[in-house]
Amino acid sequence: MIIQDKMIVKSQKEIAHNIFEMKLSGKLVGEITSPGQFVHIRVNDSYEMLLRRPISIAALDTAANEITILYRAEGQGTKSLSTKREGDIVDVLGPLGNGFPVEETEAGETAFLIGGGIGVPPLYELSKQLTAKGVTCVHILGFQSEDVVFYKEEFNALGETHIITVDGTAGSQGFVTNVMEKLGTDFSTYYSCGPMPMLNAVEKMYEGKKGFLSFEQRMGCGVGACFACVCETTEGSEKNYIKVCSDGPVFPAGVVAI
Amino acid sequence: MIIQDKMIVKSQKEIAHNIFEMKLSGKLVGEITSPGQFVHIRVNDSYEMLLRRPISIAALDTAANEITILYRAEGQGTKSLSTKREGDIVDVLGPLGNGFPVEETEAGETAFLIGGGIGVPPLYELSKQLTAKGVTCVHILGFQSEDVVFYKEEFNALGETHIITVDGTAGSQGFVTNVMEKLGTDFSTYYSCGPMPMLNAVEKMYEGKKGFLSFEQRMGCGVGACFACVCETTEGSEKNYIKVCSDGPVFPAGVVAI
Amino acid sequence: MNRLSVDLPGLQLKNPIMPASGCFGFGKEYGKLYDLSVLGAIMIKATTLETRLGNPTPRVAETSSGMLNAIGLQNPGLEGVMEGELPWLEQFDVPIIANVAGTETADYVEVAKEISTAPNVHALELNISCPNVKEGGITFGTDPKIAKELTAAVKAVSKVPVYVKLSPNVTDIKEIAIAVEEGGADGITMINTLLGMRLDEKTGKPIIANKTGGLSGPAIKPVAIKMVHEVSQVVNIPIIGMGGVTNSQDVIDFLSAGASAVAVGTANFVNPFICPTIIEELPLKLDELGINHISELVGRSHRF
Amino acid sequence: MNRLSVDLPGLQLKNPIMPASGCFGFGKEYGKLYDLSVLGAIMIKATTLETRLGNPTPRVAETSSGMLNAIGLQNPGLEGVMEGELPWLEQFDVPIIANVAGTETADYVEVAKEISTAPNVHALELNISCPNVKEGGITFGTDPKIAKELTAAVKAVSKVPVYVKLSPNVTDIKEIAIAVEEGGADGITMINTLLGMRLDEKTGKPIIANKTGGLSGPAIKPVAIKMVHEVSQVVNIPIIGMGGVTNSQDVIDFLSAGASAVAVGTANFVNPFICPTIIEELPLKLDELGINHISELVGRSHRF
Ligand SMILES: Cc1cc2nc3c(=O)[nH]c(=O)nc-3n(C[C@H](O)[C@H](O)[C@H](O)COP(=O)(O)OP(=O)(O)OC[C@H]3O[C@@H](n4cnc5c(N)ncnc54)[C@H](O)[C@@H]3O)c2cc1C
Ligand SMILES: Cc1cc2nc3c(=O)[nH]c(=O)nc-3n(C[C@H](O)[C@H](O)[C@H](O)COP(=O)(O)OP(=O)(O)OC[C@H]3O[C@@H](n4cnc5c(N)ncnc54)[C@H](O)[C@@H]3O)c2cc1C
Ligand SMILES: Cc1cc2nc3c(=O)[nH]c(=O)nc-3n(C[C@H](O)[C@H](O)[C@H](O)COP(=O)(O)O)c2cc1C
Ligand SMILES: Cc1cc2nc3c(=O)[nH]c(=O)nc-3n(C[C@H](O)[C@H](O)[C@H](O)COP(=O)(O)O)c2cc1C
Ligand code: FES
Ligand code: FES
Repeated sequence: MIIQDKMIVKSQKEIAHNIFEMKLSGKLVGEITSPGQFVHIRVNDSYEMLLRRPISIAALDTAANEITILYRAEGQGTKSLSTKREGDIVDVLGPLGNGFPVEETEAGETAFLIGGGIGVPPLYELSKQLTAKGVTCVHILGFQSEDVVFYKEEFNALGETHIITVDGTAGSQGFVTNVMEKLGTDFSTYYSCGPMPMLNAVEKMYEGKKGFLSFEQRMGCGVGACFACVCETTEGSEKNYIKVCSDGPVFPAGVVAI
Repeated sequence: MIIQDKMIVKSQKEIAHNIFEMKLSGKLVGEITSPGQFVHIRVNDSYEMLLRRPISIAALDTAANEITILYRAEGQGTKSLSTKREGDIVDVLGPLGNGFPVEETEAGETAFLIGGGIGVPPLYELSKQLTAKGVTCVHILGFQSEDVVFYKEEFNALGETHIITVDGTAGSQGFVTNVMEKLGTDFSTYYSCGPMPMLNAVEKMYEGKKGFLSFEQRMGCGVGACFACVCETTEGSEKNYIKVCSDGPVFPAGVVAI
Repeated sequence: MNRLSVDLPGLQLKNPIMPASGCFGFGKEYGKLYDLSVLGAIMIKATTLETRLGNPTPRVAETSSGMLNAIGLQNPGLEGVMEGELPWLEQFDVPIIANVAGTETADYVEVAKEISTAPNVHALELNISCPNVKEGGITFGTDPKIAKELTAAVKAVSKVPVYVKLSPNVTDIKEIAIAVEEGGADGITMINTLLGMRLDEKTGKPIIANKTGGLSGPAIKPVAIKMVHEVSQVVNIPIIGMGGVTNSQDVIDFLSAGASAVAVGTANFVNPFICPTIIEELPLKLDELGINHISELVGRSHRF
Repeated sequence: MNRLSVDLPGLQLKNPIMPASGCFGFGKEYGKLYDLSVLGAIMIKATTLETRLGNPTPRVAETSSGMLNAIGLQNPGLEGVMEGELPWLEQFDVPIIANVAGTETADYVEVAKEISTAPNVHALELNISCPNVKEGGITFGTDPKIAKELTAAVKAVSKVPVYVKLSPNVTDIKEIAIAVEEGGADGITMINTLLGMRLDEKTGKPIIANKTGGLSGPAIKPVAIKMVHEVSQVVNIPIIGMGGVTNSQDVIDFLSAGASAVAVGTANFVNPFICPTIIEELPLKLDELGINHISELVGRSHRF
């Protein structure tokens, strides 16, 4: 169930240039059903910034009643969020949307997880859940440059991890597609989250494979009521428009027109 | 000179119901020239509350480089100000306006200081400076009720102090004018700050005496540029309108039409 | 006695609070969060004759204390609403106000005629003020003569009272209000959004794909209050006020300005529980003001 | 090369930043805080033929990300400004734009004729959009025909270029803009304030003594940007944009929308050093955007 929770900041730290890791605790944690779901955050109490910010759940620790979010402090709102300190209260709406289907990959099978930039976070919880169930995860993570690479160790600990940067300052130089070309298509399922051009390239390159993509869109309500966050669907799909917030953000490959 | 200072909160405490005492430190302190001047405060960084709040300087400690302000957390802005904690930074413009003329009372003479509610604060620094110079100060301070009485001890330490409350829960029951009637007019100068009806009554009762009144008005700029804070003058005055922020807030009795 | 009850043409409201059109879909999403029967009424998303896909994305952008939207009246069309949305809402004890939009008079008339027959639709809200569609919409709301004619045409076919939703993007809103009253409107709802634009900091291009959007939220409240204040003094039909309501004090302000009930739009996105929260707080506000019944507040900004 | 210089009719500006009329008095107060010669220009407070005392107080009220004002054109009158204010400003190397107001055409003409002879007045700003006076002011700004005639009448007597200040409180601002261009305006300044109202929470009465006031500040920026965007595409005269500018990014936005220079109003009250601060920041903004000269930004929201 979606709830509006006053969550407590357990920790906040800058883990890469302008990239923050924040741990939040509250009863919302108990409502999360799948990796790739997101939360909708009020960055402060002022009405100056009226809209909530959608941020993916990057890790879930049910025992500790905690979630981790990883975000880039770029605009006004995320910058304000980055000033929160341990013990502060944050107004969080969630969990929202439908995440990545873990059940689509069987134990013993291999899954490719492809993330770009600030699309990487939801793949972490996904990988945790897949590997826990016995799936072999291969991570292909693209970043701009070394200073914004994050969670390299964490992904490494879960499985084979390829880092690639646009400027070559970390891992190999290029785009995730360069790594994908090299690794071939010997896997059962792929899961991806990142900027639209990346999702586009991934979907093309893996045509015919089973895959799931997570999309971004500017949001109003976050719950499906305002029609702000729609994506066009491909021809032949039964609906013309789907909502990223409540129908997504994860859709099977081929559904969204990109 | 007027400066815009990032002052540091040295302390903040609630000294009566919704009445806060805040000490601020910064180079603005060195610019203050007279008691009754005020500062113009941005209550937080958000543009949601755009306008600064005018608050009187209640006490000045040049040695410690500190000022004290006393304010009622009533509306949105002052409530936000009351959430500041030691070490926080506050954007303060000041010192503004022309304060009470200490030089208008000679050593050995007696001054009556009449304050009402949240008009009491500037009288404290005034009394400190008058008594320091050898003036005998008599304080007549009116409040609504006991829970909002503040600085009783502090005024007591400087001179004779009469507290009077509307509901009689502290001091005697009634209005400052009841005390004034009893005390007679055996003084050289009076100084007053409080709500308009009180200033009106004080001015009437002390007609013919030398007196100085401090006025309030809603403000924009605080520096004399926007014409928001004008008061009408009495007939025969050379200007038709005067500005509370830059011509005042203190005017000699008889200048402002009340 | 219910201190919050309000009687308006076609609408016996338990309380004066209702979600504004377009900010609450057709109720399903918020219906998962709380019991919709607590609401005074629900203004559903604009309904047009045919299915509308709306504008390309991005459709929203944030501004200081406000937001821009250019949804473009996306909705499943008259049939979709009659069959897929309204029946579901019947389970709740809450009157529905159906927001009707179109590109020409005939569309409006057809939608109004049909949708006013739905058992839970107690009133229509004629949307002559949508700034986000190329044709129709706002053009009907800026010319008093056209506004009056459209109102009369819809009134002639509607089985329920007709409220007309006014645009603030006009030189003199009083003129339009008087015109729709003359056209037979049973009430007025106001204000729809102001036209605005936000540019991308890097490219300098409009963020919203439609370029301009409708500005809503606390930023526009002073404009809305001013307009409700003036319109309520020149018409004899009730007003449902809106524009930037985020808390119970804002509701008091709109009633004081002259509205008889109040709609909450953008604030639902900030706090999905805002409507029930306000409804709970209102009696406390009345106590504070020493007032028995909420109707005593209506128009106190200009009465006596 | 000065990366910030802007050439407009009558105005050779070192940079495109100037305080907006009414938010900077006649410069004396802010002149104590910094050297006024750093400014691109100064728009002085509205000048009328006779001394005006303005409206009763309260004259200002705060709103979400904005403020309302109803000063009512308080000013020392033409003679007072010519003798008491303008000469003092001559010590600074900064062109003055004189804001001219009146209740009838004859007033405007008389003030314009006189004040345009002052050596440091390089342009007039015809205020046909003041919402806070009963007569004149805004009525001139809502009717294209009257706006055009007034512009022509003032143009005929002015010794310096004439800019006309437009009101946003109209159905179609393009129409007014085109009319004043036809009337001979050398430029347009926009926007003046939106009409708004705030009520006292306890009494329900308007806080501002004049009841309504003009809304300014960040809240209105999206409305201003939208209007500059549309007007700049239908006229061939330059625009000085304003409405909610609080930082250098806002300046970039107004230029992108189509303004050639930008005025800063309410933000002076928030931060008295805002104009020099923005002027210092602009070159850094240009670097960030990889742009040589600020004029390259003008109208990029709708160019190519
Ligand atoms: C389902 C989903 C999951 C996301 N997960 C993450 C995550 O885990 N980590 C992360 O850093 N970012 C994530 N994003 C992107 C994140 O929402 C935006 O970066 C953020 O909203 C920008 O806010 P701001 O205050 O920095 O920018 P501002 O420019 O101040 O934002 C203004 C408005 O635009 C919206 N907006 C601006 N950029 C975007 C964007 N790229 N996507 C959606 N809305 C935007 C904001 O939400 C806000 O409403 C996610 C987005 C979506 C839709
Ligand atoms: C020269 C001067 C000195 C003052 N000294 C003190 C003091 O020492 N202690 C103290 O508690 N108060 C003082 N006040 C009053 C104080 O400025 C207001 O109580 C305060 O601004 C209210 O702000 P708010 O955020 O609580 O209310 P809000 O209602 O949120 O304020 C909204 C706007 O209205 C203005 N406003 C509201 N009430 C008043 C008022 N009574 N006077 C002026 N502006 C108002 C605010 O400044 C703000 O711009 C002084 C006022 C003036 C003019
Ligand atoms: C996302 C969004 C969609 C809207 N859709 C409609 C609509 O379909 N029909 C309509 O009459 N008004 C629509 N509106 C306008 C609102 O009903 C309301 O008039 C306006 O937003 C002002 O109120 P607010 O400030 O409380 O949001 C919409 C507003 C928003 C923010
Ligand atoms: C207190 C105040 C007084 C103003 N006086 C005038 C005036 O005399 N003449 C005028 O043309 N505009 C006047 N304006 C309007 C401003 O010049 C400007 O157009 C408007 O405030 C929008 O800009 P801003 O949001 O930056 O303040 C005034 C605005 C304020 C806030
Ligand atoms: S954000 Fe409102 S429908 Fe998705
Ligand atoms: S507050 Fe601006 S002149 Fe006094």
